[in-house]
Amino acid sequence: TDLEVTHWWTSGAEAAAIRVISEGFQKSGNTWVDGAIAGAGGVARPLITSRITGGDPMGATQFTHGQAMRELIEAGFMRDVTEVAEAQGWKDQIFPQSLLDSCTFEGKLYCVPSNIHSQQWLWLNNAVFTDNGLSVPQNWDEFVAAAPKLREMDIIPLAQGQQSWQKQLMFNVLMVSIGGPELFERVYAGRDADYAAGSDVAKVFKAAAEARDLMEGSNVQAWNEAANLMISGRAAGQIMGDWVQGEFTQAGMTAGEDFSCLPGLGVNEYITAAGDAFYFPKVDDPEIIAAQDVLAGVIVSPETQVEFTKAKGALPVRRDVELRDPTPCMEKGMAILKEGHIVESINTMVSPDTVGRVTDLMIEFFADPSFSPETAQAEFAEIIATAD
Amino acid sequence: MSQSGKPTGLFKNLSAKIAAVPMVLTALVVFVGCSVWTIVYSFTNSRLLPSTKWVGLDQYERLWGTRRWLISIENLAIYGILMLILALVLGFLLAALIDQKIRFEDGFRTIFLYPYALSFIVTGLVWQWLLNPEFGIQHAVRSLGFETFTFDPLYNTNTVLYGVLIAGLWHTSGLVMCLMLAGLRGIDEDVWKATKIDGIPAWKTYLLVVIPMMRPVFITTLVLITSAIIKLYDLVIAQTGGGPGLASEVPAKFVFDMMFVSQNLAQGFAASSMMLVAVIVVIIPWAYLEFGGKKHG
Amino acid sequence: MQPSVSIQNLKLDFGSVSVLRDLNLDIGQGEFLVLLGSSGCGKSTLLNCIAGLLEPTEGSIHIKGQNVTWAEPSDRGIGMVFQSYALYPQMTVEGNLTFGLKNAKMPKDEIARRVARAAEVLQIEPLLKRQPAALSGGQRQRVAIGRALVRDVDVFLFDEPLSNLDAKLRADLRVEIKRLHQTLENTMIYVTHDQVEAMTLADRIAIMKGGVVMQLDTPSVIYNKPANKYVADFIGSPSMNFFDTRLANPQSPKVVIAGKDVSLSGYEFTRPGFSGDVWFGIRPEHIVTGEAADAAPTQFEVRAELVEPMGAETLVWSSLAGTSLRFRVDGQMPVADGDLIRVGFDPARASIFDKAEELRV
Amino acid sequence: MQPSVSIQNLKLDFGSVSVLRDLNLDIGQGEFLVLLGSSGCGKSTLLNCIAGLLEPTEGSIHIKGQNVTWAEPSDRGIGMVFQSYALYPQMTVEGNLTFGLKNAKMPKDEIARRVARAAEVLQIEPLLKRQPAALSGGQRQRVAIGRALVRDVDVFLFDEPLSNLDAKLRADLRVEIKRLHQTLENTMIYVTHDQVEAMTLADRIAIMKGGVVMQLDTPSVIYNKPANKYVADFIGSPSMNFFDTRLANPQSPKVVIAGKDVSLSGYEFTRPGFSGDVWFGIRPEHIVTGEAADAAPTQFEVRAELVEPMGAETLVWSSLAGTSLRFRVDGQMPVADGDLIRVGFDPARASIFDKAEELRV
Amino acid sequence: MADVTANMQRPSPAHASGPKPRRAFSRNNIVIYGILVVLAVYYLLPFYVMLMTSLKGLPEIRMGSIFAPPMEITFEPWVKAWSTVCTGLNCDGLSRGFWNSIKITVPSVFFSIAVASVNGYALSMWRFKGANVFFTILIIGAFIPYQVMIYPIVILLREIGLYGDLGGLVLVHTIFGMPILTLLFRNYFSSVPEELFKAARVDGARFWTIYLKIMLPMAVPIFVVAVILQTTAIWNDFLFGVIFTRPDNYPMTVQLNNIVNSVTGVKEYNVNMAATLLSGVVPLTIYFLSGKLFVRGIAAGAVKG
Ligand SMILES: Nc1ncnc2c1ncn2[C@@H]1O[C@H](COP(=O)(O)OP(=O)(O)OP(=O)(O)O)[C@@H](O)[C@H]1O
Ligand SMILES: Nc1ncnc2c1ncn2[C@@H]1O[C@H](COP(=O)(O)OP(=O)(O)OP(=O)(O)O)[C@@H](O)[C@H]1O
Ligand SMILES: [Mg+2]
Ligand SMILES: [Mg+2]
Repeated sequence: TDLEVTHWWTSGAEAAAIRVISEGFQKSGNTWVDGAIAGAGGVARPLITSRITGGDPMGATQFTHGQAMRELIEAGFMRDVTEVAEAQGWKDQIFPQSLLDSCTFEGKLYCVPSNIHSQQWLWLNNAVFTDNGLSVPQNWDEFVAAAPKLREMDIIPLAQGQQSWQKQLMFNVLMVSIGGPELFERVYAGRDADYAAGSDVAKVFKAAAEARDLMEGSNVQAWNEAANLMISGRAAGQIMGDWVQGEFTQAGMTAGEDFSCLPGLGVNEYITAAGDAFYFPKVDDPEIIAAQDVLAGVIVSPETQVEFTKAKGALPVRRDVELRDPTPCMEKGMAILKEGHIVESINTMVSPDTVGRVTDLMIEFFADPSFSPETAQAEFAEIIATAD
Repeated sequence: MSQSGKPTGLFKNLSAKIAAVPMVLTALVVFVGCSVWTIVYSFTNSRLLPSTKWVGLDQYERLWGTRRWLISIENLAIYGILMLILALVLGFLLAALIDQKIRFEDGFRTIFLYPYALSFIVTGLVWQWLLNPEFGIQHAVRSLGFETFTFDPLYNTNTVLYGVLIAGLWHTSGLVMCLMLAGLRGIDEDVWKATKIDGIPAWKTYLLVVIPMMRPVFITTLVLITSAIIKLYDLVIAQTGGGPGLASEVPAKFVFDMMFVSQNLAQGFAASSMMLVAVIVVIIPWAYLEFGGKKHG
Repeated sequence: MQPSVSIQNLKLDFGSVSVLRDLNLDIGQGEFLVLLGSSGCGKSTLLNCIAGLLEPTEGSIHIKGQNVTWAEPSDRGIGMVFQSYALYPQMTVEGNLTFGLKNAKMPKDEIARRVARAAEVLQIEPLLKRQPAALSGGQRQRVAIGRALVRDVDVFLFDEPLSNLDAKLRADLRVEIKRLHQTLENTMIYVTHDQVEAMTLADRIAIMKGGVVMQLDTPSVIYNKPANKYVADFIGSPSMNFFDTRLANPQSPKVVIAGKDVSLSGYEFTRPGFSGDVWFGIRPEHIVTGEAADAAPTQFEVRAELVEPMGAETLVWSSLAGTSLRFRVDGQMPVADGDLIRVGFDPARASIFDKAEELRV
Repeated sequence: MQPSVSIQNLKLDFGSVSVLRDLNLDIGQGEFLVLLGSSGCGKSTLLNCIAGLLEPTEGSIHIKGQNVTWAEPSDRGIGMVFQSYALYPQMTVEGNLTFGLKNAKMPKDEIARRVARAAEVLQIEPLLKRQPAALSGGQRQRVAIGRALVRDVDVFLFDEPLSNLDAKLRADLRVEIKRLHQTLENTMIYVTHDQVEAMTLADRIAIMKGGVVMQLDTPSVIYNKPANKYVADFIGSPSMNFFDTRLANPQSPKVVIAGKDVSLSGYEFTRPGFSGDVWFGIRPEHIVTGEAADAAPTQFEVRAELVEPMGAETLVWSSLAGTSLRFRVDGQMPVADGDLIRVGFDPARASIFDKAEELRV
Repeated sequence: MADVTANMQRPSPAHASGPKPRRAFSRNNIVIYGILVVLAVYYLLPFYVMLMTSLKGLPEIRMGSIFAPPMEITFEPWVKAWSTVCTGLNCDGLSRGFWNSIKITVPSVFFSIAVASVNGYALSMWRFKGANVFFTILIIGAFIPYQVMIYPIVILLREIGLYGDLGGLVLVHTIFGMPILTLLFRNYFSSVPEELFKAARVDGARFWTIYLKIMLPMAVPIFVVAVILQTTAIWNDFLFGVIFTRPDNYPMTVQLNNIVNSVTGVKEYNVNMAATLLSGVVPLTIYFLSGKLFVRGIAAGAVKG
């Protein structure tokens, strides 16, 4: 059967990863109809929701987990795959547990997690430091301390793309890493506005203001262009998710030797265990339903997971798979996962609307040096007060 | 010869009415219907899906308390006014130059018109490129030896709109030129002769005689440019993504992001309703004057 | 006296098309010259050359003794009135009149004086504040004339100024222009293809055809002694009746029409002694009927084929010697289709042209 | 006999503007009726109502006894010829002629027969394969007539068919239309604002003004006995001279002009015994000069103020009793501005209208 | 017209005295051509850069200026953009989208113009009561941002069962093309002499006959304008193309977006530029070939109020 799968994995590594799934799926005798659309937020999401609500659903679709899908599930547009999960005993294998939790609605499982991506990393180009007679920083504070020297050498301390999600990512990474996981969860999950306005969070905003200074001169749009600044030595570091590794690898750099990675910015080594997931719209055709079940199985199957995570540079969603040729950074991540140093993703804690408002605030804050951290914090607290 | 009675109102011009059904349906169902639908749902708490949980004016209160929305409106106003003026001026200037019975008229006209054949997405991408300080115009000029030359409008909050404007003008002014050229060619030769005999200099003739005579052309042009300005979205997306900061956000993008990224339909509906109201307030009186009472021919 | 406008060897080509060919024309001070000719004969082109709106290929134009061949239109001391009025539509009448003056930075009171005078002459005082769109055709045309008037020019150029107007208005404005000329005593060059206008307005008429002047003379000479068949045929409505015949000139000149000898003893020959194939032309209005016919030197009997009553007179279409013969009878005279009518004419009033060159003999 | 076209109580408003007001008109079978009136008087509107192109607000239209007020234009048995020709530009002449017939699904051979006949009558056989753009104005107009002709209609409607043509062609086509009418003997309704056309073509003329018919009669009656001052003024070029005077009618009717008593004993009164303020009108062509003036019942001496030579005759503008007086003299008579001329007229040929209602007395 | 210029600039004949006539390169002309050339550079620059970049290899792009012509011309980026560049799993470049775009553009252009021309004709020739109200609504519709309409239209199409169909997309294009095109046709037909319409009615032609036999053949210039405008608009459309179709029908613009926005290591600018140019080939060709007709068509009535 033909199964149309929409996703926004169009870059080289991503495409290679999706090929793993599609090949695994096609082994079952079904056909994978690829519906790739570049650009997650702007283009793919309206398309996917329109298709589903418009009565012309695809067979399966990639989506970030979280509250984004909740309404579609509530409205009965999505199929639950509880049966497949139970039959294949996902509960025991899928790790961490939160992955399944965020797919669960009223006791039923509505999505299949495919991989884990963590965001809280500071990446550093070692050569930039050593060449300038600096030691490679081991945490955020050292990094900040090294910045003035870098500036003298006409090097941008911290690279950063201009896209809005990167600003949001940056801020929330600082929140987890500088403020700590409790703070993060108290603000978003607990929606404690008073706390958000308090002195603990103020530290985070101070750090954000520092980061803002460090990023000055980083005039690129995309995250990988920012990574390129770093690779080429024009910038020293970048705060970005683990997917950025692929860029280093492609540039022929080796983790540990040519570049360093500091999870939790070397301060609070906690990472988000969120990632991508596949959802299955409700359809009538039994053949398609069967194909959906097959795909669900293929995605979490150990064979797929090994190849897939390798291709994508992500962490697997099962505890029982061994990474093949993991980089030191991936091993660090795996270790943190195993320790359970996990924070929930912002997407599962608050609605996309709230995320959007935080994002807008951060866009402004990071773009405008005269935007004081105090004002930003006050506005942030207000958003938290009305968050949902 | 038939001896029929006076046909009743409905059957008069029956074919014409049948033929107009698509138009009537479009006008009523799509433009009116969908607008009303949008307005109605702007009073709800719709998120990803339309819901009927009424919240009164909450969405509007929030909208007008959102800085991004206010910035978007301000940006559109600045961009719109500048675009209107500059597109008309540039389009007219081009048309006037081309109308001087020049050689290679076809060539010049094609050069000025071709950008219109390209999409806003392409326009935005190319100009993003050209205005990129790393390898665009600034880079090229610097490599000629002007080390301090700075031209990076897209990376400066204060100038980013002008960067977008450069691209927008590049795209649209050719069409304006075409319309203006058609208008100029439609002007009675004798009027030109009369001004020559009166000894009026050319610029004065254009300003005081020709332009006032081209009113219908200006109106058509105005409709075309204005409708494009209000919809401004693709260009911004491709060129700046709304940045730096919120410096090049526009209402259409606000609506889109609200509806599909933040998944807050109602907020998007509220924003679009405001745009709609603004359009109607401006357009209806004008459209009534222009198209309402007009006789044939 | 020096001519007001003098045109020498004027040639103008549009690409490969010669529109004016070696044209010479002298127009006296205060003269009213009408350029008459059928459509496309180059009248407007010539006028535009004089105005400086077209540059001639060759030749020169002098106005008041100055060579203005290459001067700017506004520096030539001319004013021009167009068929389409060419008023500035968004300005008031006053604005139209003063636009050129203001542009020339004339003092305000002088402008006001001139406008007042022009408005008075043209009787458009009550219209000064109106826009052209709110004027009738005749009023517009008057404003267009006013625009030339306020500039106090030596030479007025008119390009078919009345042809957009209806017959009645045309007749009225014709008289006004004539009066204007008598008042102002400027030189006027007036293009038309309406011969009534030409005849009534002109001191002299230049009949043009294909870029050359066929005849330049007073209306009466043009009407009574057309220099060639083209002019004879062109002037007069209905046009001249032509008989294809032979001029025998042994001792006393005569032609034969419908078998009858017609003696030309009273005819003023331009080329005495000519003999050969000729066109013998006689105007419909020189054909008389009734008692007058009996008294005429030459008489025929013809059958009325079509009768067109026109009020004051009636036009009768008949034929003679295989040629259609038109003539007029008094409007009160009862004529019906098919009636036999006795007609006569005086050969002295005829116009005769040789067939080879179609020039007057 | 039943009238061919009968219009009863026709009213038509455009919004709040009444263009036709309670109009009644009967047109006989085979009659040539001309609707004459100045611009905007509603002529075209009336014609469009008859054709079915406009729907009247009130009233009815009968053609050949059938009530066609609401019938489709093509079902009325009418053909229409427009001022702008309105030929279908992308079809050949033949296509233009056959378009209506094909629409009516007429058999092919019948179409061919009709086209052949129309082409013959109008002498456009050689043009059949051409496109309208390749025709001259006169030829186009003939094709436009042909389009009505092939449809074999009872009533021909013409809306200023000749006013786009130049004077010469206009005269020729006028004659052709007259001939056509004589051949076909259809009813023809012909709109024009050119009075020469009206006078020469019409069996009867309806003079319209502001949506009502002012007078409906034969050309000769309209010319000689206009029913009211409007008609008198409208017909004739140059128009009638009017004197503002008083008709005294104690025993023998008379008026006073320039101090002289003018006896109206020869005048045919419409309203005998009338007395009061009147307009005394006399046509320029009824004013005689020279010997004839001496013989006329009433004589004056006037000074020529403006002389318009028009070839066959000369128009003289002068004034009498404070009123402008126009008259014609023979083209051969030498008249110059300022000459004193003796004029006379026969009061029997005058037209007199009461000043209150401006109706003929 | 060109001939006139040539003549107006002819130098004066030897025997004519007085001030010299204007020459071919008077100051006036230098200014005119100067401005035109400067502006032409502004308009051509992006095209030039796109073209040059698309002919360079990646290393050269990284090194050199974007304005420098390629040292070594390579057509590889073009080949890659057309046939091998990947979007997701499909590695057949733009070629697939090209045919999809044609499949979308042809019927959409056809239907939108057909409907709009009938509207314009009905509005100008057969004015019925209320027609102008609908027309005014249409014109206002031209100003409504598409985003406002997407959601309700998705619902609308779902209700009539056209969602996801090519038919649905054609319908959407027809609807959104209607305002401007109707305005265009209405203005044009208003300039057709009313007498022609009357003559046809007297000849027994009814609504459709008049439209098909009389008006349509006369409206060629405005049809050219409409076809050009509409082809460009539909070919360049992204939003509707992606929302109202399925992946196997995605137009070229969607693929272009995928190629350009795919984030992989170094951006392949040359391929992106080649893809951009390729996606613009059709509208560009149309403009290059029929620019003259376009201007003429606009002059023929599109701009008459
Ligand atoms: N710009 C031009 N280019 C080429 N030929 C032209 C141009 N202007 C006029 N002509 C030609 O020159 C000839 C004379 O034109 P002109 O306008 O002087 O005629 P006209 O006597 O004024 O006629 P009308 O009575 O119709 O106004 C015509 O044959 C016309 O086609
Ligand atoms: N569609 C219309 N709406 C409103 N008024 C109209 C319309 N058509 C004509 N009129 C008015 O009706 C009056 C009569 O018009 P009509 O065309 O019948 O005049 P006409 O006698 O044919 O004039 P002309 O000699 O100029 O053709 C005019 O005052 C005109 O302004
Ligand atoms: Mg002319
Ligand atoms: Mg009329």
